[in-house]
Amino acid sequence: MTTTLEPEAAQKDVAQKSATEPLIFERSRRGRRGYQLPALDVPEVSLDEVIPRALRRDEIKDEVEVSEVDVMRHFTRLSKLNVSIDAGLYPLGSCTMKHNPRINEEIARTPGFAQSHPMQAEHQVQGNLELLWNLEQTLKEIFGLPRVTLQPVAGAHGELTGILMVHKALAKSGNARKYILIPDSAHGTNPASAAFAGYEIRELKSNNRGTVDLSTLEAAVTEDVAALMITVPNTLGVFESEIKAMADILHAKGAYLYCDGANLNSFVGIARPGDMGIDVIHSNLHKTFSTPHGGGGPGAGPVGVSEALVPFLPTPTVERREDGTFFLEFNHPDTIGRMRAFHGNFNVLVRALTYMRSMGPTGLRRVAQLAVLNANYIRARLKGHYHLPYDAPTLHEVVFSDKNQTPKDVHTLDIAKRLMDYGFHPPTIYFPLIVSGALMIEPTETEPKEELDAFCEAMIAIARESQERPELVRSAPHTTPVRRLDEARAARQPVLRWKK
Amino acid sequence: MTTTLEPEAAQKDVAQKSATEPLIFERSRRGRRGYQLPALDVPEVSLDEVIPRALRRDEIKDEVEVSEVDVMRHFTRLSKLNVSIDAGLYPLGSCTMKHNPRINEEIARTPGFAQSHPMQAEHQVQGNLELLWNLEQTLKEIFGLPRVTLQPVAGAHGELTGILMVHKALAKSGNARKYILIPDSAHGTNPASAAFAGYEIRELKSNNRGTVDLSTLEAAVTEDVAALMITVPNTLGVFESEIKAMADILHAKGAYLYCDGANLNSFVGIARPGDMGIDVIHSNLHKTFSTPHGGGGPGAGPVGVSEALVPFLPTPTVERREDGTFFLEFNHPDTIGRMRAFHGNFNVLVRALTYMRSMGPTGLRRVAQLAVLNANYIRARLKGHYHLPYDAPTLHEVVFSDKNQTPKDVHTLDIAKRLMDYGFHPPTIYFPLIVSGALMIEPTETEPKEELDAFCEAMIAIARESQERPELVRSAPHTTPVRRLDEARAARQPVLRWKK
Amino acid sequence: MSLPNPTDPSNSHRYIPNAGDDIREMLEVVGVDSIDALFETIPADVKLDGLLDIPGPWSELETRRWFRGVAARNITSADHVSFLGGGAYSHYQPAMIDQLLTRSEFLTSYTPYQPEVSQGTLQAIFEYQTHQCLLTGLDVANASLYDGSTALCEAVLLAERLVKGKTKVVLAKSIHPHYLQTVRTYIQNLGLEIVEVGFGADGRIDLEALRAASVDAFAVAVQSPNFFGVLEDYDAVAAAAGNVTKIAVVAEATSFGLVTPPGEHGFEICVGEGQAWGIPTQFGGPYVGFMVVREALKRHMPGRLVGETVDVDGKRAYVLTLATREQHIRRGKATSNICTNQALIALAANMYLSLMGKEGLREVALQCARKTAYLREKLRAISAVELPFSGPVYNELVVRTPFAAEEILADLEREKILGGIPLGPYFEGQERDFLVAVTELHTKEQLDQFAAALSAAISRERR
Amino acid sequence: MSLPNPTDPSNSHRYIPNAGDDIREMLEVVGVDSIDALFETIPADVKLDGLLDIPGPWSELETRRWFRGVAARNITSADHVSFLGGGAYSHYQPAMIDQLLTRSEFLTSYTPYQPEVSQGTLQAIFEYQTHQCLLTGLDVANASLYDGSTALCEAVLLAERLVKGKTKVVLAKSIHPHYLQTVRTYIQNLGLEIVEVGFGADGRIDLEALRAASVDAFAVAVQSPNFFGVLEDYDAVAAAAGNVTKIAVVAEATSFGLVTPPGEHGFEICVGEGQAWGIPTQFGGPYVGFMVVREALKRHMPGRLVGETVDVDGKRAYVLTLATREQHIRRGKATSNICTNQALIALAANMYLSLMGKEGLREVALQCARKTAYLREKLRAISAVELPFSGPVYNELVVRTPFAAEEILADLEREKILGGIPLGPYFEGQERDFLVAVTELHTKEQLDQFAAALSAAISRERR
Ligand SMILES: Cc1ncc(COP(=O)(O)O)c(C=O)c1O
Ligand SMILES: Cc1ncc(COP(=O)(O)O)c(C=O)c1O
Repeated sequence: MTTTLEPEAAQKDVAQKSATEPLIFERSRRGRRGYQLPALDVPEVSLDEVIPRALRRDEIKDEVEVSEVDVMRHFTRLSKLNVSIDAGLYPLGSCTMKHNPRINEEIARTPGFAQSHPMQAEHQVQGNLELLWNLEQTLKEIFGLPRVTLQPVAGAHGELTGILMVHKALAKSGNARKYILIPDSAHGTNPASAAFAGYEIRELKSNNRGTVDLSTLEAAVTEDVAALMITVPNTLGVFESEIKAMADILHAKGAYLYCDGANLNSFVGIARPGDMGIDVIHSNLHKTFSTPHGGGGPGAGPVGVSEALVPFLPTPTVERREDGTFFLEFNHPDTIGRMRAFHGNFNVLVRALTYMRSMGPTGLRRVAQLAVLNANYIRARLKGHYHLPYDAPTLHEVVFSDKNQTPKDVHTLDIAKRLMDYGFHPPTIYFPLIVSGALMIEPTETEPKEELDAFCEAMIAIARESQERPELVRSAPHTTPVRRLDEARAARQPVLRWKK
Repeated sequence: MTTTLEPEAAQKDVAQKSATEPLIFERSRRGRRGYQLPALDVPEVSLDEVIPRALRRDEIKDEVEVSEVDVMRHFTRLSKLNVSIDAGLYPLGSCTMKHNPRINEEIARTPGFAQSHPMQAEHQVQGNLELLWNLEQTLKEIFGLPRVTLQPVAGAHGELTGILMVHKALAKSGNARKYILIPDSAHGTNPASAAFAGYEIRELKSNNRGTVDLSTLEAAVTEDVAALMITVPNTLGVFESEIKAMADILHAKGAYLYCDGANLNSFVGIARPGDMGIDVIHSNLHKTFSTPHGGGGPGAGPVGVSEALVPFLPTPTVERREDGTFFLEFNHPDTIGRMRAFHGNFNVLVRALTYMRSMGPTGLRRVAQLAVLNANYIRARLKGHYHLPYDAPTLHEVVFSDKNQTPKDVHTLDIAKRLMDYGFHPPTIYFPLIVSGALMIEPTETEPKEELDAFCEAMIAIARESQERPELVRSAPHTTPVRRLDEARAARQPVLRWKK
Repeated sequence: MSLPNPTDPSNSHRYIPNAGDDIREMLEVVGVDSIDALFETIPADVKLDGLLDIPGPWSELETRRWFRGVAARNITSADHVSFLGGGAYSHYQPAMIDQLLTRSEFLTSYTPYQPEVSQGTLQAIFEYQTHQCLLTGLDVANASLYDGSTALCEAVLLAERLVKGKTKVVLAKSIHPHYLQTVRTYIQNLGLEIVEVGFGADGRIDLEALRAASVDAFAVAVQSPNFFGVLEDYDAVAAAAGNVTKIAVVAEATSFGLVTPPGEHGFEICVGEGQAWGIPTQFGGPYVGFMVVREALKRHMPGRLVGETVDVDGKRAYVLTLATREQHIRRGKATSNICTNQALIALAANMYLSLMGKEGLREVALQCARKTAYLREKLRAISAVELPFSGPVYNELVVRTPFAAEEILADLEREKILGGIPLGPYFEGQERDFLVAVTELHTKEQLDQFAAALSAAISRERR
Repeated sequence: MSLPNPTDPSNSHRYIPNAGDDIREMLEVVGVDSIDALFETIPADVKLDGLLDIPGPWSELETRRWFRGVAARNITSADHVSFLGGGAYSHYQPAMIDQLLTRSEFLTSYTPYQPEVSQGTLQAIFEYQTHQCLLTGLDVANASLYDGSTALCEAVLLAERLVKGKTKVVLAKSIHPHYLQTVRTYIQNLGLEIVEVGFGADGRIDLEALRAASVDAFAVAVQSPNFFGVLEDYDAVAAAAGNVTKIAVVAEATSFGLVTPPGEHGFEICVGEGQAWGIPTQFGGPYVGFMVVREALKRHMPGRLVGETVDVDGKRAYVLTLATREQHIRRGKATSNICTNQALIALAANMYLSLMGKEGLREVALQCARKTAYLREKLRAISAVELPFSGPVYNELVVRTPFAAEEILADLEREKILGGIPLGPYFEGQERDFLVAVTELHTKEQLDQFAAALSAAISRERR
C-alpha cells in the first residue's frame, strides 16, 4: 500500500529525459525534414501566373525544421508529463472522468465515417444521417423528451443553444423577458451562456442543504424571469428532490426550467429529466457517455427539449421518411438558426452512440448505480478525516472542505498538490464556490474498489501529515516533473508564445 | 543540460502508482468481466453430445476475473516501466535500435494483409505473393546475391537455415564435413546455430585489431571445414578489409563463407555482400530495416545465397509467371525443406518492405553514412574518457571498456546502471567477449546530434563520478522504478510463475 | 417489472469493474443494505419503474457489425475521387499523428487545470499558440475554439467589446454561408446589426460598398481565400474598411503556406478553421477553430491561454493563464462561455505543423495552388465551361456549365467522382455553379479525368 | 555517376535527423572532412560506385497507394465468409489490445536485458508464463518461441537431450503437415529418426501402432485437436506411449477453454501455436509458439525465462533468469539457438487471456464447439456429404463430397465463401476432403448459408 511508504519512494515510472524536453521550436535545425510529398506532377508554370506576387509570402519566418524522429521523440516525451484516466483515478468533480473504451476509437476511424464530407448530398451520406437519427432516438428515450439537437459541440454550447430557444419561444409569445435565475452553486458557463443569449443573471442562494428552497424560487420568479438554470443533481451531488414543484412554479409563471445535465451520470437510466418537468437539458457526451476528453476537448453537448420548444430547434434537423431513407429538414420557420457550421462534432457523436450501444439499458442503469456507490464509499471512508460542509445525501460526487486542515495552515490547494506525490490526480478544487476550500470528488463507476481504497488511504495519510508535518504538505508536490508554479508571474508578464 | 543537474532531480516523468503495479492475477476479483460475446445463436444441445465428458475440463483453475478497465490500467501502468526508442536513445550495440516509422504499422494493418490466411489458394493471395516477390527482388539487389528466402523469422533462424544449406550442398558433393569456423568475437547464436545444423565449432582467435588474420584462417581451413561464419563488420564495428581474400581461401578449399548480417546497417547501399565473395548472409530486418523490436520480437531473418546454394533453398519459393501472376514453387528436389509453418513472419516482411520503399536507394545509403558518422562522433567525444581496447577504425558502433574505471572499483555494470539515472538506456555490456568489461555503443542513424551530445555528456559525467564519487556509481541506479536486482536469487530459487 | 440484481455476476459489465463481492463490501462500509437506498433522494414519482427502451448491451462484435454496416451506406472519398471543399479539405495525413494522438496521456487526460501533472498538454498548447502566431503574422493565439464558424462569432463579439456604442458589423457575402448563419444565430439577442457586402465579377468583395458600409461599423470581416476560393486583396480591404477592427477569416488553413498573412496588412484579428492541417473531414467535426489577435487585444481574448512561467525551483513550466477573462472566474461577464474546447485537434494540428515544418507547409501550398492552376487551364479549354470569377484563387474555384449543377454532379458521381458543391442553395442566380477544390492529394491523372468527365457530362446533357 | 551530397538539405530524409549543419559540426569533431573518409576500411573494389537499383524513396502517400493496391489483390475474410483453419484461426479481437500494443513502450523497446528499465515487459512475460501454466496444467512456460511448428522442433530436441542413446521420435501423422515438415528440416543432420503413426476411422492416432513404435523411442508427439479437428484421448495415448517423453501439440489454443489439459494426463511437454488468442491470421505470421514443461525439465527449456526476485530495497521485481541455458552464455552447447522471439505477440496473448479471463475463455470455447456441432449436424443431413472421421471434434472437421475438393471450393468462392482447406496435397487418397473451421465469429445464418451453398455446389457438379 503506497501509504506505508514515503510516496517519494513509491511514485516512479522510468524517465527518459522527458522532464527537460525543449520546445519543438528549440529542436529546429537547418536542413532537417519531417515530411515528403510525391513530386509535383503538373507543369511547373511561373508562380506569378498562379498567385500574384503581392498576395504571396516568401517564407513562414521561424517555422520549424525537424525530422520525423524529432517529432516522435518530442511528443512522446511530452505525453509522459501528463497523467491519464488509463493509468489511474482522475477524480475531478463535475468532470466525470470515466474509462474511454477503445472500441469507440476504432469505430470512429471507420473510413466511411472518417472520410465522409460535411457538404455531401443527402443521398451520399445516408449512413451518417441514419446514425444521427438513431442517436437522437436514444437520447430522446434517455431524456424523456420529444426532440434532441445534436449540433452543440460542448456543454456550454448546448447551454447557449437552449437559452436561445427559450428566448425565441418567449419572444414569439410576446415578451422575451429579462432574467435567468441561477443558483449560487452553478458552474460558470451557466451565467456566461445566459448572458450571451441576451439575459441578465439573478443568483439564487442555496439553503443549508446546498439546494434551492421552493420559497426562494417562488419569491424570485417574477414576470420578468425567462427561466431557471439548475444543475441536477447540483454541484454538491445533491439531488433537488423538489424539482417537479420547481417546474410547476416556473411553468405557472410561463417560465422555463433549464437543466444543466453535466451530472446526468448519477441518474441515467434511473430517472428521466422529461419526467421531472424539465423543458431543456444539455448532456455533455464527453462526460456521461465516455468520449475522451483529449486534454480539454473535443466534446459534444446535445440538447433535448419539451414540445413547447421543438419549433425553435437549430436547423437542420435529421428526419426519416416512410421508405426508411433520411433527410435534412431546413424548413423550421421559428428556428433559432444554425449553432455551428456543418453537423456538430459528428465523430464525437459516433463514439457516444457506440458507447450507448455497448451499455444498453441495463448497462446505463448500472453506470448510475456504481457511480453513486463509488462516491458514497469515498464519502464514508473520508468523512472522519475531512470536513463535510453539507451532509445531505449525495449521489455521484462528494464535496469536502479543508476546514479541518486550515488550523495548521494547510489548505485545499496543498492537499491537492500533495495527492500528486501519492500518484493521484487531485479532485476539482475551490468549486462549487459556495464551499470555501472545496474538494469536489467524483470517482465515476469505472473505478475498481482497490483504486478507491488507495485513494482514500492517500487522503487519510495527507490528513495525518497535515497535522504532523504540515510543511511537507504545504510544499508539495515533491515528485512531479515540475513543482509549484509561479502563476502570478504568468499573468503579470504574460509570455504566450515562443520567440526567436 | 542534464549533466549540470543532479540526475535524480532531472529524471522525472509523472507517475501514477505504476511502480507498485500488482500482477494481473492479483487484480482478479470474483464476478468481474472484461469481455462480452454475442449470445449463442445455435440450439444449446447437451454438452456431452458436443464433447465427451472425459475430454472436457470444468474450469481453468485460478484464471483471472478482471474488467476491461482493470486490463487497460494494468498494461498502461506496466508500459510506463519500460523505456522505448520513441522516447530516447537506446544505444544497444549490435541491436540497431532505430526509429520505427508508424507508416509501417499502418500498412501492416491493411485488412487485405492482416486478414489474409496462410492456407489460402494461390489465386486468392496474389497480392501477398507479389509483395513477397518484390521484397526478394529488393533484398537480392541489396545483398548482390541471386536468391533470397524470406522464411526465417529471426537472425538465429536465418543462421540455421544458411548452415543447413551449406551442409546439404557439401553432403550432395560427397562430404558434409565436420567444422564451422567462428571468430571469438562472434555472437552466441552463431555457434549455437552451427551446432543445431550438425557441426562442431572451431573458434578463431582475433588479432589485435579485433579482426581475423588471413594466416589464422589459412591455417584453420582444413578439408573438414564446411564454412567460416563471420560478422561483417565484426562485433567491434571493424570491417574485415580482407574479406575477399578470406572468401578465396575458403572457396579454394571448397568451403563456404557465411556472413552474419546483423551489422548490415553500417554498409547498406555502400557495398554488397555478394561482391565480397560471401555465399550466405542473413539480415535481421528488425535491425537494419526498422521493424519494431516489440520487447524482444517478432523479427525476420531472410537469407541470401550465391548460385551454388540456390538449389538448397527452403520450400516453397515465390515465383513470377510470364503473365505477371505469381505462384509458390514446391518442386526443389534438393531443398533443405521447410524452416517454419506457412510463410514466415509475413507482416514483419510487409513492414520491412514499406521501410525499404520509404528509404529508396538514396535513403538506404544515407542510413549507413549517418549510422557511421553518429558512432564515430560518440567515439571521438568519449575517447579521452573511456578506454578503447581496439583502436582500429570502426563503422556503426564503438566498443569501450571499463579499464579506466576499474581502479576505483567501478565496473561496466555500474556505468550501465548509472546511465539510467541520466535517463539513458545503457549500451550492450560484456559483449563481445574478447573485450573485458565491454561497453558496446551503437547509436544508429536516427539519433539527432543533440541526443548524442546529451549521452556523451552523461557518459563523461559518469567517468568523472567514477573518480570523485565511485560509490554513487556503484550503487546506481537510484531513480528507476526498481533498483539493482538480486539476479542470483532468481536463478538459485527460480520462481517462474504466479501461484495462488 | 424486475430490474437486474447488481451483485449477480451475469449483470457485470466490462466497463464497470466492481462486481458482486466488491459491491457487498462497499455497501457495508457505506452502511446501507442496497444500492437503491442511495437513490432515495430521487422522488419515487420521477423514478423509472423499468429499463430504458434502447438497444444493447452489444458486444464489440455486434457493435462492429452494425456501425460498419451503417458506414457502408455512405459514399465517400474512400471509394470516390473527391473534389469537395467548401470549408473542409482532404489533405495528406501523416501516419504518425493518429498513433501519437491515441496515446492515453493525450487522449484520456482532462483540461490541464493542475499544471504539475499536465505539462505535456500545456507545453503542446503553448507550441500550438506559437505556430498560429507565425502563420498569421499576429501576436497572441488562444488554445482553440470550437470551429471556424464559432471562431468568427467570438471575433465579432470581441470586436464589439472594444468599442462602445457601435452596433454594426460588416460581413462579406463571400464568407462561408454556414459561418454567416452561425453569426446571425449567436448575435440575435445582442442588439447588433449585420450588413453583408457583396462581391464583384472577380469574386472579391465590393470595395466601394465595403467603404460605405464600414463608416459606422465596429468591425469588418472578410474571408480569404473566400467561399469561392478567391483571394481577397488584404491591403485594399484594410484601406476600404478604415479604422474599424478588421477580421480575416481563413477556412483553408494550408493557404498560410503561400498566402501573405493578414497580420502584415493591418488586420487585428485572424480567425478560422484548422481542419485543413491534416484533420479528417469526418462529416464536419471535430475540427478546430483558431483565433489570433494583436497584442493589445489579448485580455479580451475568448477561451484558454497558456503562458510560460517557472516553478519554485526556477524551472521553466507552462500554465493556463489570464483566467480572469473566463467563465469560471468572471461568470456572467466572461469574454466567452467556452469551457471544453477542441484541445486534441489543436494537438493534432501542432503535430502536423511541426512535422511538415517550414518547408513542408510551403510545398503543400505550392502543390495545391499549382494543381488548381493546372485544372483551371484544363477547364478553360472546355468551351461550355465558364469560370465565373476572374480573381486569383488558391486551391478552389467556381465552375459554371449550361446545366443545373446537381445534374452535372450526379453525372460525375456515376464516374465515381464527387465533383463539387452546388452553389444554388446558397446564392440565388448561381444554380449552374459548383465549387471545386483541389489539393496535393490529387494526381495529374485525376485532374485530367475530372476535366474529361465534366465535358462528357456536358455533352451528355446536351443530347 | 554522381552520388548525393549528404549535407545538401534536398538530400535530407525524414527518418534521419542530422542534416547539413549537424553533419558539418560532427565531421569537425571526428576530425575528417567527409563521411566517405569513414568508410576507407571498406576496400574500393567491393564498394558500389553507384546507387542500389531499387524503387523509392517514396512519400507516405505513394507508399499507401502501392501497398493498398497490392493488398486489394488478395481475397480475404475482409470480404468473404471464411471457414479456413488448419493452424490459423479467425477469432474475436478485442479493440483495446492493438491500441495497447502500439504504445511505444511496448512496441519499440528491446529485449529486457536491463531489468531496472524494463519491468513492464518482464512482468508481462511472467504473467504470460503463468497463463500458459494454468491453461496446460504444466509447471514451467518460457517467454515464447517462433511459432507452433518450431516449438515442436524444440520440444523434440529437448526430449532428445533427456535420454542418452535413443534416436527415435514418434510423431502422429495427424499433426499439422507443416509442423511435421519443419521437424524433418530441423533434425536432418542430428542422426535422429522419425516414425510417423497413422490414424484410424475415428481420425485419432492408431493406438496399436503407437504402442509398437514407442518401445525404443525417446519421445512421442500427438496433436489435439489434431489436423483433422479430432480430439485425441490423452489418457489412451499416454498409456500406449508408456514411459517415453510425451509431447502434446495444440495448434488451436482456444481449445484450452474447454478441453482437458495434457498436463493432467501424463504429458511432460505441451507446445503449440498461440495465434488463436486473438492474433490476426496475417498470412501466417507473426504468431507465437509456446512451450510448457514439467518442473523437472525446466533447466532444459529452450528460450527465455522470466523469474521473480527482489531489488536491493527488497521490492519485488522480475528478471530474465536461468540464462546459462542460452546461446549468449552456453554458445555451442545452448539448449537452443533462439535469441529474438515473439515477445510482442506473447504480450498480445497475455492481454487477450487476461481480458477474456476465466469465463470468457470458456465461453469462446463453448461457442466454437457448439457452433461446430450445429454445422456438423447440418452437413450430416446432406446426403452427398460424408464426414470421414467419427471422432469428437472441437471446432474443425473434415468434409468429403463426391467431387474434387478444389472444384467444390471454387464453387463456394463464387458465393463469397472461403470454404476450407483441401486435404489432397497433404494426404493421398483424400482428394475429395477439405477441412472446415468454425469459430465464435460465425453466425447461425452463415453456417446455414454454408450448408446450403455446399449442397448447391454438389448438385451443380452433378450436372
Ligand atoms: C456543471 C457543469 N456545467 C457545464 C459545464 C460546461 O460543459 P463544457 O465544458 O462541455 O462546455 C461543465 C463542464 O466542466 C460542468 O461541470
Ligand atoms: C551479431 C548478431 N548475430 C546474431 C543475432 C541473432 O539475431 P536474432 O536475435 O534476430 O535471432 C544478433 C542479435 O542480437 C546479433 O547481434
